[in-house]
Amino acid sequence: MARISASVFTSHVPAIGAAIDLGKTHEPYWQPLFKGFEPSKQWMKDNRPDVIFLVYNDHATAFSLDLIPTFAIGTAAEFNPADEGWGPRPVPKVIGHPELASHIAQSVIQDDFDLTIVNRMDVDHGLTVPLSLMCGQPDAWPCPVIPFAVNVVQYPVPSGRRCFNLGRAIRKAVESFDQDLNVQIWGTGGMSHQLQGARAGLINREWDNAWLDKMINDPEAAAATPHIDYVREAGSEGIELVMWLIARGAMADVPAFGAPEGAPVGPKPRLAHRFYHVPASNTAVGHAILENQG
Amino acid sequence: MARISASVFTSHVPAIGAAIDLGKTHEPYWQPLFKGFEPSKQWMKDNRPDVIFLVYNDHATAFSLDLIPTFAIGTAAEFNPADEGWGPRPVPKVIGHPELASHIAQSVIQDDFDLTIVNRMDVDHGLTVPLSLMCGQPDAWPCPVIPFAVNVVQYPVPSGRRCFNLGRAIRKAVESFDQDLNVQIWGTGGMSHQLQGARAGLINREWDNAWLDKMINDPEAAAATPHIDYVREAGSEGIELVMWLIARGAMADVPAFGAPEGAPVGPKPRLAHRFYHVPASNTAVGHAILENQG
Amino acid sequence: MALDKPYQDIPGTIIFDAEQSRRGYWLNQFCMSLMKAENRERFKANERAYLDEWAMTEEQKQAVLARDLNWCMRTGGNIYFLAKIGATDGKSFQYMAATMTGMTQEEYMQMMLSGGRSAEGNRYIGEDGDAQAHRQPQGQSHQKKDA
Amino acid sequence: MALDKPYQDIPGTIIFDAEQSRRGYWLNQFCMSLMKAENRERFKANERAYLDEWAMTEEQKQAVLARDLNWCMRTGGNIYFLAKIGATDGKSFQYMAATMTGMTQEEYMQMMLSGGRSAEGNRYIGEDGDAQAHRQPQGQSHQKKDA
Ligand SMILES: [Fe+3]
Ligand SMILES: [Fe+3]
Repeated sequence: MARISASVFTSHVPAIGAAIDLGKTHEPYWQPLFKGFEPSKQWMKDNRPDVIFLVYNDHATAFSLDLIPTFAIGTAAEFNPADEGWGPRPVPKVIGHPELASHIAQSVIQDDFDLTIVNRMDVDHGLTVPLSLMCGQPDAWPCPVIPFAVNVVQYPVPSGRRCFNLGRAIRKAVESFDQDLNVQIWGTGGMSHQLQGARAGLINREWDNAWLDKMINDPEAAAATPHIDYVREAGSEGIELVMWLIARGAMADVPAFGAPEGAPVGPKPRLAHRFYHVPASNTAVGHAILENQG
Repeated sequence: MARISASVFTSHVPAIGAAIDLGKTHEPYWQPLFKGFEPSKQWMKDNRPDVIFLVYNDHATAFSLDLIPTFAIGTAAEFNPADEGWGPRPVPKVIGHPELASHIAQSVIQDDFDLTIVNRMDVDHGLTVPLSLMCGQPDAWPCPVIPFAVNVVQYPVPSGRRCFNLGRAIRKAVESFDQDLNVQIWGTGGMSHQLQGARAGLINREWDNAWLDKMINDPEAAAATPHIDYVREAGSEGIELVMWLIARGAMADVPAFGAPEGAPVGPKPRLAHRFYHVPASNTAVGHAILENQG
Repeated sequence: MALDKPYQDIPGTIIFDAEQSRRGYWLNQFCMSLMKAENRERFKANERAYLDEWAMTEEQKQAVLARDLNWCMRTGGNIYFLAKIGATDGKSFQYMAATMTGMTQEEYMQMMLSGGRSAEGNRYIGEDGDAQAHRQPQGQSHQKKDA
Repeated sequence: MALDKPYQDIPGTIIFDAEQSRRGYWLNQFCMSLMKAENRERFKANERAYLDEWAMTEEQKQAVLARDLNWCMRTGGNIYFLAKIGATDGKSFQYMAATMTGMTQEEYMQMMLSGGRSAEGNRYIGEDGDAQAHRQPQGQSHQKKDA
């Protein structure tokens, strides 16, 4: 049986990718940020998964306004890093896991999540920057990755509660896959940032950290955060945080999807690492690693 | 306030389109079928809606295996008839209703239906054949049409219950649109047919008519039909009937989405017309028109 | 995979699920390419050369060259995609359906005019309906070809 | 439309909803076309001619020619799409963000290094934070341009 061993949460700022690709990680501007991910890179080496289920959003790269899926799962054998206008990032191509991805798609569609199945898609910084932050600059990513894209660009985006419940359904799907796989689920994007208008550059350190506390310790409550709170408190692009709730909802301390009321849940996850830094370009960078226990 | 006045149900066999386009409707093979739609064409003239919300499926036309949305709503200003390999059908282009379509998308996504929003899409026989059957060969379709495509090609397809509940959410969305529009909702595809394998040509007249009875009189029960029953009893492509449940779920006698338990429902719809015919090429043709009362 | 596939006990029927879709990806994408007139011309000019441009298995290519739609489906083909091969050949859908049963198009059309294939004996593998494996091919098409 | 738009009371913020998306469709699709190098070259060679190939409103074209991103957004542009104009111009995202506030890139970068813009006074229209309409433009960029 496959199982989810841990969840990883991190912002996915494009400028971080550029800093890595251009060898600027030791510059004074970037050094504090990358220092915060040193323990994470070590953790990845010590806890190498068989598959990463990576929740992110596309930023007008693979999906234009021609077609906007609320939830899209990548079931292809591989995905190329996208050219976002400056040429593709010099990072390894992403190897998928078609069997597990299709299995998850099948399971969650039967649980009434109306996924779009994608077999051809380039992946942008939303997916590749978290991989770079956690894995550095290897010749190949350490394991297959299932891309899972969420619409957070055109409103209405899915609610925090919908995302949280989807995470629960994904866990159920993973646990019904009959190969013995160690799966990590990553939620990316956020934290506070606003990229537009006279309010561009908004950062709300207090709100971010309070939300992070809640996401870790009382995820049901974090899932109840209305959209308007993200926008008002954490900037228009802070809405990306709903994607973290997919990963959080898949952890063992949350009741499994479809489990009877009052069924026993697993223990609280262990917080292996937590980090927060301002700024990375226009954005506050939040990061946490949660390990399922026992 | 917009409101749903009626629902129309019909098969959407490509050969019917070809028969119309090639002027064969009076041939002995086709005459009984088109005779069955004479009352429907008159009914359309007498009950011209402002907008048709047309539920259908794409048949490897607009969507290849590159991308398969479970539910896709067309929000564009217009949609061209697709070239399915024999050139586009000589029918009018489809004028959309972007405002109502976007409104419905916004409402049902907030009700946890994970739609894909589509702004560029050609529409195939699944959408144009029902229009031809109901409207004949006009120079322009009588009103704007919102295309709503359901994946019934690659399993798992959405369950009958999911479709039925989506119909309920669509009704709620329509009724919260503040223009005064008369909206029809059409469910298309089916009835029994199998287009593949040694079992090709399967037709189950008894099952079809029993299901049609149920769909009309006890839609909750029809919505509970498991996928396997459609396939076993009505052929592999009989699964298209789940799309009829979206239209049926939007009618006034079904509790509105989110309505409190025991809230009053509207009266049973009036059956304005019902028709069944075998064969049209490989398929049993079923048809019904239901009018909301009062 | 531990997910149920309750649809595997139906005779003469292949459900196009995620596993079939994965298996048939390039076969179906090849079919999709036939939506474009210039690709149809190139395919007709040299079928084998055109097929070799696609990452299909040799078996899939053989199944296409043989126009054996049942074989195509066993290798992951989906009928809506495969129908584009028939369209390229100028064949009707009824012709294609007939070929999958072993009937001539005339035999198949007569079956449909008489109300279609009965579900009796064709609901479960192991019954004795005309779609069961032990009763294939059903019609005269095969004999004619050999004659 | 009778649906709630609770996000209209936030200063300096346009939420890209279905209505904005409809308004900005061709503007954003024009931006998307700049993902291809050959289109970037054609745009740079003759911006007006390239814009005239798209079904954009005259106002949208003027907003693009002026590189006024706030104006672009008012006409339906989305920042992720509009960013492709900046990429074509060889500008960083921080430069683009700065232009929307009236700050120079240096001023904007300093604001970010000091912890970013505060939410205080910027949560609701009618407060007195630096993102409120009556406090625009915020920086020296405008003066410089006029000098
Ligand atoms: Fe992002
Ligand atoms: Fe169909």
